[in-house]
Amino acid sequence: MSRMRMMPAINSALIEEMDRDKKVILYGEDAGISLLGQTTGLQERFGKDRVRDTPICENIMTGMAVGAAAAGYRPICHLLYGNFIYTGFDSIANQAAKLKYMTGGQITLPIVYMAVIGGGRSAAAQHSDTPYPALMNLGGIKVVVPSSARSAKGLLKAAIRDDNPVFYLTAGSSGKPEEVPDDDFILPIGKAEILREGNDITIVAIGPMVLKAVEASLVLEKIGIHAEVIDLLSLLPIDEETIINSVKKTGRLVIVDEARDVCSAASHIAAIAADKAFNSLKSPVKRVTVDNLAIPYSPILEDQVIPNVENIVNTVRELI
Amino acid sequence: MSRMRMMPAINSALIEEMDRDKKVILYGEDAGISLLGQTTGLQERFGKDRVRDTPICENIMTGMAVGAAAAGYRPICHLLYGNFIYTGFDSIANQAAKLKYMTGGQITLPIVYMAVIGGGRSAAAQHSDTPYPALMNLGGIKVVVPSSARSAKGLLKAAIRDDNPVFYLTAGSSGKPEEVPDDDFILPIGKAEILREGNDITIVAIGPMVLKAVEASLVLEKIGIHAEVIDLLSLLPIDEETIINSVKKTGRLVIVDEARDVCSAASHIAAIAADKAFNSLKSPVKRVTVDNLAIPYSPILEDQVIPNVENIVNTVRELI
Amino acid sequence: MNVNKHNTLDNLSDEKLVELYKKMLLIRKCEEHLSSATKEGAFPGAVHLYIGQEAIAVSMCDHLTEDDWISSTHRGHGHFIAKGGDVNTMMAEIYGKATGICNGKGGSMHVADFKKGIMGANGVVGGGMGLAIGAALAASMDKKNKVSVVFFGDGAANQGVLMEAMNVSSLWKLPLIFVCENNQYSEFTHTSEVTSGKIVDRAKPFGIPTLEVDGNNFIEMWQASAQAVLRARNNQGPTFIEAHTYRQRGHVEFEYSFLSRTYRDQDEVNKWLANDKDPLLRFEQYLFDNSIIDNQKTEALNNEVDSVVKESVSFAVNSPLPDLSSAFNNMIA
Amino acid sequence: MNVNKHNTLDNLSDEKLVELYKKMLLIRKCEEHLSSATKEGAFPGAVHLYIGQEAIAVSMCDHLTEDDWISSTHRGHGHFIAKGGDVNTMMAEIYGKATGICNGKGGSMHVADFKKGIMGANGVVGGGMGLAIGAALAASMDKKNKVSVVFFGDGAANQGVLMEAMNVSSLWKLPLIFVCENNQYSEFTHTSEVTSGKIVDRAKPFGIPTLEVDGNNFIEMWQASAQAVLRARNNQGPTFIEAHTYRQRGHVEFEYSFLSRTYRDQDEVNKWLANDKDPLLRFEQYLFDNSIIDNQKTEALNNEVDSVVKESVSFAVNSPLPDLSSAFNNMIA
Ligand SMILES: Cc1ncc(C[n+]2csc(CCOP(=O)(O)OP(=O)(O)O)c2C)c(N)n1
Ligand SMILES: Cc1ncc(C[n+]2csc(CCOP(=O)(O)OP(=O)(O)O)c2C)c(N)n1
Ligand SMILES: [Mg+2]
Ligand SMILES: [Mg+2]
Repeated sequence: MSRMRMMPAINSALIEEMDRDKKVILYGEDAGISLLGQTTGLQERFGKDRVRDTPICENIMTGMAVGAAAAGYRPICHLLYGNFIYTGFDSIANQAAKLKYMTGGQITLPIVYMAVIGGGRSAAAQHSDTPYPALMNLGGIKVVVPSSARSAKGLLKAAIRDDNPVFYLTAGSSGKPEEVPDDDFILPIGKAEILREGNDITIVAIGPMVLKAVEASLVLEKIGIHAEVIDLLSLLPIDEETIINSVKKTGRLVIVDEARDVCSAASHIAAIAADKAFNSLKSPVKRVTVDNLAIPYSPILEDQVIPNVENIVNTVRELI
Repeated sequence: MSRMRMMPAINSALIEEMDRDKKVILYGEDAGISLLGQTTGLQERFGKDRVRDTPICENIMTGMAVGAAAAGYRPICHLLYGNFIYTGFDSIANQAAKLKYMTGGQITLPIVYMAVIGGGRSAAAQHSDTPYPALMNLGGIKVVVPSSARSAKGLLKAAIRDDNPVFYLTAGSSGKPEEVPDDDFILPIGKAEILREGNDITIVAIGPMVLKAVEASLVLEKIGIHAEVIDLLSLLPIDEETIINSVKKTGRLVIVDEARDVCSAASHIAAIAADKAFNSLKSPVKRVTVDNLAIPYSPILEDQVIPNVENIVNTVRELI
Repeated sequence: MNVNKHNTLDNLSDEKLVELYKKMLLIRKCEEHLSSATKEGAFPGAVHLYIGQEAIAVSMCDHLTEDDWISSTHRGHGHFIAKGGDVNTMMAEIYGKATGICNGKGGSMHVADFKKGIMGANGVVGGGMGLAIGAALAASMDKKNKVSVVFFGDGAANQGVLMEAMNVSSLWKLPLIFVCENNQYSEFTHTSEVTSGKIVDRAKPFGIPTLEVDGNNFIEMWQASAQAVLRARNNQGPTFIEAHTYRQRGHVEFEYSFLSRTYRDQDEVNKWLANDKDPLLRFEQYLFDNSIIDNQKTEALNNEVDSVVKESVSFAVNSPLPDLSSAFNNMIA
Repeated sequence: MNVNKHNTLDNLSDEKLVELYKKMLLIRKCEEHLSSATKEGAFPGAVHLYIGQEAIAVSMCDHLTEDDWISSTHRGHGHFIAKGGDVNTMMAEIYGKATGICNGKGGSMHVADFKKGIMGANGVVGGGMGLAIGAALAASMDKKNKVSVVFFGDGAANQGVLMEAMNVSSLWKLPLIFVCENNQYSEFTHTSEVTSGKIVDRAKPFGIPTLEVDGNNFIEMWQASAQAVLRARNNQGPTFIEAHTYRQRGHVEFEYSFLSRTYRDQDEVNKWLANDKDPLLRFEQYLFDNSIIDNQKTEALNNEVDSVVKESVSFAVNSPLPDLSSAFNNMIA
């Protein structure tokens, strides 16, 4: 165990995996110096051949990953911010998500695309999106969203070893230091974690929203409401079993998602519950999400539109 | 009234609106000759200035619409197939969807992006996607999906007159001839239509799935199940009221959507019901959608993965 | 860069030359079959035929082995065959059968055989660019002198991703060959109407050596390919070839079933069908002139190829449809 | 195309020259304020400063009116001010206030004023390209001799969308001016490390006339701008200007609070801060040499500009925060 924040945890996962497997390569804009800290020191350690600074050209970056993966490598394509996923979306949606299926399974595509997502940093509309809904709908892509330094490490190692294209999306800020296992620590993709047990209501939260959900559960506890908090971790495949079992126990569900509401992961989880846990539901399924807007710049406005602890608490109280 | 199929109906809407308003311009690859028939004859009628053949360059095409709209025009950007929306996704997601909001409402962006969607034509993975979920999540874009020649005309005219970016997505095949009003016929964006009334279950269907839902309702009628069939028409804004009122009446809901299931319009509608019509629901909310895959080529496989009448009937029968 | 113009192929044996001719003939005859079969509704999807461009794929691929990579376009049957793809499984794929190279999941626009270095036809114009760059990156890291070739159209040359690919490949000296097959049309628009300047010139500012060739002249195209492949194998970086050619058929076969008007003169088309323009007839003439084939040999070759095509069609026709459950194979796992 | 080098600006009145100098000074001083204010945490977001590039925006925008369009980059304050944007509302925007030009919704990376033809700073590298082409298309259809200018960086020149924009603008003879501000860096990477060849050359194959200028030389840049704008107004189509300059500050202000190491030598930076390199000092010297300003005048101008900046800051500081409900304005409707 070491105490570290999220970016160093990501960095350690990258180092361990690149040490382990020579076929893992990484590239991105300023990957060498590392704008956000995930890739710091990698170029010095693994050389400019395996860790490449690219020009600014997201279209070829995302497509190149597909070609390199088909030709035997395990590329990690670093896209900086979630919004630039849109810039390179063509090859993600039309090639990475489809090539295996449409060629009858001739290849596997062990690709990791990484980026940071979400607001809260006054980075405004074009640097604050939470774009996973678009990715989740593509059909041929896995999506993971770690919530902590520990899960960031465990899921990244799993993503790198996965034979499918995986989007690896984390919050832009590095969070608090916490204990992260040193050794070969893998969190399986597709498995959610129950962070707090409770019998009154299930709160499913994603990535940056997990901490807020936990905080909300502490507030709720004080007024006698025992919430079960699920850290979803993987958005696709989604751990339906953990969600459904929890809802069967609690009978109530609130989903907290920093994505815009329409066709969000929250919508999808609500749909799963309304289908597969229907008979256990005692009250409406609620979503705490972002409205049909872009993330504004001014902190006071950003705070208005991004779900906060109070929103979660109030939503739960509406139901109980 | 005239009898016409969908493509001619679209064509007539374009002619009427371009006649009416000189600021309406249209461009796309082969817009002059028209691959799919929507724009046939427009270049001859309105000239090469207002109806332009573009090079193949979806990135600039989608972005150019934003600039031209901000500068006072009402551009219609024809993107051929839904999959090429991904190719031009950057400006759609980062500019069209955000520019009004992030500049504090300085401008309106009266843009229509059009494309055909869906499978059923053995056009395979890269020409058969139903990409509206990604668009619906962008926050600053309207999405309409007509289901018939009549709604194709009425919604296109509304889309052209709308001051927001609107995605106008229709099936690739032109359907059967039907009666279409000749005069200035507008269908308001955001309004669903109840095609068949019924008390036992609500079936919400989108675009190419509407006809199948109607057919399914006829089959169900024979066994005494009276389904209410809703043609959603607009996906964003979504007509929550019509859906909720119907579910309040029937107590049951099935959504039929040709998009892949995860984060689909179907998921979102299920989520709305699980929230706002929860107390009326008598059974699980079911989705009839496409799995996590790309649309395959062979018709026999395509038929397996795209929802059909039998799937709808069986799903309804599971519930009643 | 200039093509080393010998105007002969005397470094190739007669057998080899005949084999290359046969490959062109095989592409031609496969496509001709598909043309007539599509009108009969013999298979489900649409086909974009390579007729008139055969010299390009065949001459380039003659310099490649199965370890090298190619990526192709929606007009991809010719590249598939030229790179050694199996005609039976290609035909079965187009017929949507279980025995198809993609098990009936891909169809005409996605015929691929990664084991043979064929990264596939591609339905997205410009979509092969990323695949080819990625394979070239892999090749350069493998250090085994493998090369990667991206075939793309004149229309595709207007996609920005080309510029990104040129910049990256030149920067990293990737063993990549750009082959722009300028067949003069982007769907139904003469490409000159949507293209500024000359395509081949676009590579120059990136420091990429360029070759502009008559793509219907097998010899010229073969020699240009030899040069480009040599550069790539010797780690000298990318080369850009613009091969002028002509799309003899419609953009998509049977297009007048839906187009409302014509878009080019039949005279223009006829000019390109003539002996002095058609790449197959021109290569045939060369072989005649050099006494490598004669009428008898040609007839024999035609018969041979006819039976290969016939066999592939009967393989396709007689193959079973895909198992229904296979629709749910090959998903992410 | 060559810049018509007169090495003088004698077609401009002294007052006009002083006004232009003042505009450069205003940009410089606004940015210097933002630099120190960001370290104090005076406003919420990050800022990318234009210091060292002022001559480019000011000289180009001198040829434009409010009817003309510009689109800009993440480094957009200079363009905003040069095109006539209001400093108070810009400052308030960066401070996240209700009185900001975007009501506090956009911040530094999105300062825009469409009424003045400022389509805004843009957080997506290459994102201004589409906006500018669209405005140029509108201008060309309006037939009122309006022009559109896209400012972009050397890093942005590697985005494929540039090629698409060059092709379309040349094809349609749009009144568009490409201004590539080559400040030598893309974030923390020297652009030469990620760029093949010379950027300006990329326009040539599209038949777009090019001008390569010392962007820190106000006169040269002003004359190049005059030529390009004239061409655009006369419906002669696009022009591509590469203006060589230097990013005196970090990519983003206060970057060593998070970067793990340096990426350029202080010597290099110092060289560009010197009298013979800095565009403001050079233009000042020119005005001195031509007796247009003297020490006294300079001091007065400095004081004047200082008070404009000061006023803008106090306007920003004293403005109210946005109304909470305004977060839900300006959505689609
Ligand atoms: C991204 C994208 N945009 C548009 C299309 C539609 N389309 C298919 S082929 C084609 C023309 C391609 O022309 P060219 O590259 O010259 O290839 P050719 O057909 O001549 O072989 C177009 C526009 C597409 N498939 N993909
Ligand atoms: C599409 C996209 N990719 C990456 C980034 C991150 N980014 C912001 S500025 C920048 C460098 C831009 O360099 P240049 O165009 O030269 O402009 P300069 O900063 O030098 O003014 C990068 C990579 C971005 N904002 N948008
Ligand atoms: Mg072509
Ligand atoms: Mg720069």
